[in-house]
Amino acid sequence: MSLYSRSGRPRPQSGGFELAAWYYMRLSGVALFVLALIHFSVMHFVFDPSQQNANWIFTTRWNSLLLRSFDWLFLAMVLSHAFLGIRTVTMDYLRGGRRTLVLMGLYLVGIIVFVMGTMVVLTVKIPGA
Amino acid sequence: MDHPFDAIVVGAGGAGLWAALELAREGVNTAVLTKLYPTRSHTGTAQGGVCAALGNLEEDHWEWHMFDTVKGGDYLVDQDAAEILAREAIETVIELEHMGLPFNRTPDGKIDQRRFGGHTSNYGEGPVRRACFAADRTGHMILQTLYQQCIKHGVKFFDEFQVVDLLFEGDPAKGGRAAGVVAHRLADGQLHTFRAKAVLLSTGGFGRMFRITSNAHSLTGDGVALCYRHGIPIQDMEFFQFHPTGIVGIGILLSEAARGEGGTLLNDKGERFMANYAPKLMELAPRDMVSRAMYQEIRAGRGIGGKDYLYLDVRHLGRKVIEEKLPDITDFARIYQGVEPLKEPVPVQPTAHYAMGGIPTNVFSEVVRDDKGTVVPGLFAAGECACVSVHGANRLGTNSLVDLLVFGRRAGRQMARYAAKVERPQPIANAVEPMRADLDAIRGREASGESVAVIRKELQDVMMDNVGVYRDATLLTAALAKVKELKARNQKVAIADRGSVFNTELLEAQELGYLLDLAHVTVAAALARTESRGAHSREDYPERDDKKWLKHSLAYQGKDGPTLRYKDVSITTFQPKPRTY
Amino acid sequence: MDVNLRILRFDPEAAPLAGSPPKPHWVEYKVSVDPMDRVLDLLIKVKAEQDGSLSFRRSCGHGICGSDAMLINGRNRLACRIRVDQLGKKISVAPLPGLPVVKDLIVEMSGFFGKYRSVKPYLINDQPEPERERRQSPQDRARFDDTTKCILCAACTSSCPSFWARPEYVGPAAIVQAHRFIFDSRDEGAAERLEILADEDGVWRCRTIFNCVEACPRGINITRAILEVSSAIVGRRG
Amino acid sequence: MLFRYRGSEGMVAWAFHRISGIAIWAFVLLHVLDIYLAGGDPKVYDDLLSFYASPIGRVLEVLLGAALLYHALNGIRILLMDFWPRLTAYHKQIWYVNWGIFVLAGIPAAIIILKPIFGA
Ligand SMILES: Cc1cc2nc3c(=O)[nH]c(=O)nc-3n(C[C@H](O)[C@H](O)[C@H](O)COP(=O)(O)OP(=O)(O)OC[C@H]3O[C@@H](n4cnc5c(N)ncnc54)[C@H](O)[C@@H]3O)c2cc1C
Ligand code: HEM
Ligand code: SF4
Ligand code: F3S
Ligand code: FES
Repeated sequence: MSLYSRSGRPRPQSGGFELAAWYYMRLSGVALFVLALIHFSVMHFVFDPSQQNANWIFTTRWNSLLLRSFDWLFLAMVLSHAFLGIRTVTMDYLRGGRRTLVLMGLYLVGIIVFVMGTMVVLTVKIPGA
Repeated sequence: MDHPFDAIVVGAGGAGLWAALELAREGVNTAVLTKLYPTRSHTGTAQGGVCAALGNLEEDHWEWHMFDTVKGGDYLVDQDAAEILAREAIETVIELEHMGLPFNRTPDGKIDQRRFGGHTSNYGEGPVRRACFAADRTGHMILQTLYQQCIKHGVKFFDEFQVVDLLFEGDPAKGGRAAGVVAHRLADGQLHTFRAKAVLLSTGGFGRMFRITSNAHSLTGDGVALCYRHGIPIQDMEFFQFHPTGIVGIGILLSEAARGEGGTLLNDKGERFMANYAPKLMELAPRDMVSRAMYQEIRAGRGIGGKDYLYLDVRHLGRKVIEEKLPDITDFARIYQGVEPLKEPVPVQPTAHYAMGGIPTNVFSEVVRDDKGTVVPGLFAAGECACVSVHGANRLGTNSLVDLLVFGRRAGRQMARYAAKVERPQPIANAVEPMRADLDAIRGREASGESVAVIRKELQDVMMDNVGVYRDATLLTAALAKVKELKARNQKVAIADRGSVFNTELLEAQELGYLLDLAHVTVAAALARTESRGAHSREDYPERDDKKWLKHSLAYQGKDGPTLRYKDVSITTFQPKPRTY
Repeated sequence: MDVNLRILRFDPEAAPLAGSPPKPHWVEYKVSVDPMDRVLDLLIKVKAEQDGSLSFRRSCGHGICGSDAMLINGRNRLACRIRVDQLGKKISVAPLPGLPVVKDLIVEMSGFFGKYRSVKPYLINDQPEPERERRQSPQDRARFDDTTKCILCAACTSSCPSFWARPEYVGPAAIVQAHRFIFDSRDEGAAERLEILADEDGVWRCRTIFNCVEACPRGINITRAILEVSSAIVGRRG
Repeated sequence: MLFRYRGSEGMVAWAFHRISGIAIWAFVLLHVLDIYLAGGDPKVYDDLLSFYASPIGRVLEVLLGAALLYHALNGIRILLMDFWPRLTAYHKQIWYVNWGIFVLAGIPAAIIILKPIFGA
């Protein structure tokens, strides 16, 4: 506590990324509203899980490039949205070294998961095809 | 700790902030000390408006404003000062607008103006739109705007520093000059000295010596009492304004703006009783008259239900006007009385509101110490704590804010000029010792003594009951005895808090001491003035007596109570006339 | 009527207990009151009659100065604006959350005012001043009316979970003050202020929780103001 | 403080949004992982799907669906206010409408998903 009041908080640095993140959360939110709900509906009650099997996936669902692209887009959206979201939560509750550590961990996991997901969606060969 | 500065401003209300701003603009090294955070100063509660003869909506001239001020003050106004007030009101209001104050606007984008009590066109013909306003939070916007500008100009604020003593080189009663102040830092209880060439007191009013008051808990007259204790006289203390429309029992103010917008006052029979007292201006007569009329109605048994209050009625103004122009006071009625002003009339009673008296100054806001205008070098006062005498025996609504702006600004400018001329005072040895001893004595006393709260309550009761709207010799004599008794008892006041961090009880004990001194002067001056003028109404002397009493009182601290002297009123343009509206 | 008043008290100068520094603790007071009394009246009463060392800030007594914001029955409010009959017979009073406590109900405010100062809360306009007032239409004036009401009581900022989580967040009060100028047609400093508010601890920290709006004694729609500022930032960047 | 402060609708809405967001995030992580593992081997994948079809799996699915639906609806609520700040005045109303939609859409969906448990 200084004796008399003078300046304010230190001058902020770059607002660019936070702005982009904020905006992106909203845009991806709109996209996800459509994508995630369709995905969930399709997977859980348009087709009941009991009707699905690997064969069904590969023959029906991923047999079309369009559907594959759709799923990949969805994957990218979900992951980016979710990781940006978790980043916010982390930055709220952690600070200092722990914050940096956890954020690094998150980014790493994010990348790994994204690569894994992409490999599945884009590169899995249709058995027997 | 010792802090050298060139200028010090004590109090960050409208007056102090504007002075600080002027000083900062002139590049004078200035500190502002306030016992609150600046935005919590009482200026923020002023609702109705600030008058300036802009003539935005109808013809108006500063001469008319000056006349209203003089007449409103029952001719006890110093007319040279009133002229400055009315003239400079215009430029200060425009300057405030330039600083960003969000005034309400007319359709063509100019500052909007409304009617206010006692402000008339053409020397008393009828109400005029002269009060510039920002909804009903004009004072709030003035305080905020000035604080903002001070931030912009890098003024240094020492928040929550309570000034407890003034420092002088030599005896101020004999020509000594101001040298600084001693302040108690609330956060840790340390005493600091602030040394400077020029010191401004702008500590506001002291309505807290009454039980029912519109004033903040912090308005305890610190600056005024400190001057008095250093041998500087205080002026016109018998004139204390009671505002007609306070919330019953607690005194929170419902602004005159309610009447300015067309609200009416009703008695138990539903009559607009003001027709019998001020047929021309009705509810917009000056406050002293309206308050007296209300007392008379109540005495005649026409209070609501025979009780001691009346109704303020705004229902006919309609929802739009009420919600747009009077939102805050509507809210007050709802919260503090549980009354819905859109549907019911609001119970009101007069409330102690404004001190016309205070530290005598000249028109440059320099403190003067006698009837010849001898200046105390380096000491300045502005705002409610000062008495340039632009309000005389009764202040007109909105004129206090004008006073802050005009004389706060003048104080700042004069201080800058003065500070450029003189050397900074040397540190004064043991400057804080008398105060430290004082505070330690209170803190160290056995807790068996009387508490601050008990003595304060008894003081507020006697002042309210005996020194209120109507006074007479019997009431005042009894009050004088009571105040003396309380002062004696206060010598042994004891507190429970032994700490140094935010020892608010210790500061309240200090403040009680100030109130007692000022009450003493108020009662003594009221007892001496055997006439009725403005806010001072003696039932045993109901007439104004210009032959004997057209003069200001000056009270000096004596051995056992104030010694009274008098000084002439400056009359330049308007000769005293009977005061009717 | 009697009420049970619990106050979270803290004496920084108390003798340390078993070597650990003094801690806040609840103290209960029985006070007899009128249902129309405000909580501030109760505090004053306790100070006058039961314990003179109870410390709290207060000044105007009617909700205009912003001194006595505190946590009353779980919410931030001004003690002078909330009546006993609105709260019931059990009343608990604690200092504003999220700010360092100095003593009893008094919290450290310099950080709060520092943030206020950081948003340049003053009119910026370097054009030569006209002879008379700068004109402004009633519509333009109405644009920022809501945010001119702020009394800097800190009830909002200290009710915000985002602020509790991250005290660096500039907070709703400062954004309200910035809004008051950004949307004033006479002001030319919007770009500077938006720049300041666009950083990590600026407007993006607001998660539309609305505690601030509920707490604001002046009834300001703070969240709206914040989102208007965010929108202005988004709009400005394209 | 989070638990002592008596926030109203807005605070609850936010807390749920955050919790549901984290829950879905956790699920998505597992989900990508399991698909990846299953990707090479149709048999593993079929086992996985049969877990989804089991009673426990179905209950978890309903919870996931609820979280997603809540998060999605509240996300839209936030978006609406972000882009039309004047809607903030109605944030509570929007929140109640959301619950309406949540119930209307959620209950039938839950029934469809859960029905197989009861052998229908
Ligand atoms: C409810 C109400 C409504 C009003 N409405 C109007 C109106 O509409 N129009 C109008 O013209 N007038 C109005 N008035 C009167 C006017 O508001 C006041 O007279 C005026 O604001 C006083 O301003 P000031 O600068 O002298 O002092 P204040 O604003 O009272 O400020 C006093 C300052 O001094 C500081 N201080 C006091 N003692 C010490 C100390 N010992 N050490 C350090 N600092 C100290 C305080 O912290 C504060 O900063 C109203 C008054 C009230 C009570
Ligand atoms: C279905 C449509 C979705 C919409 C409309 C949506 C919308 C939003 C929005 C607008 C935010 C920002 C909230 C804020 O800043 O206050 C947000 C945050 C978040 N979202 Fe989503 N989202 C959706 C789906 C998802 C999914 C599928 C996940 C997880 C995989 C997810 C995880 C998160 C997380 C973790 C946060 C951060 C929460 C917080 O900051 O409190 N969201 N969402
Ligand atoms: S916005 Fe409201 S709650 Fe926040 S500081 Fe201003 S008045 Fe207080
Ligand atoms: S409570 Fe906080 S998160 Fe935003 S809406 Fe208010 S500032
Ligand atoms: S005492 Fe001024 S706001 Fe409560």
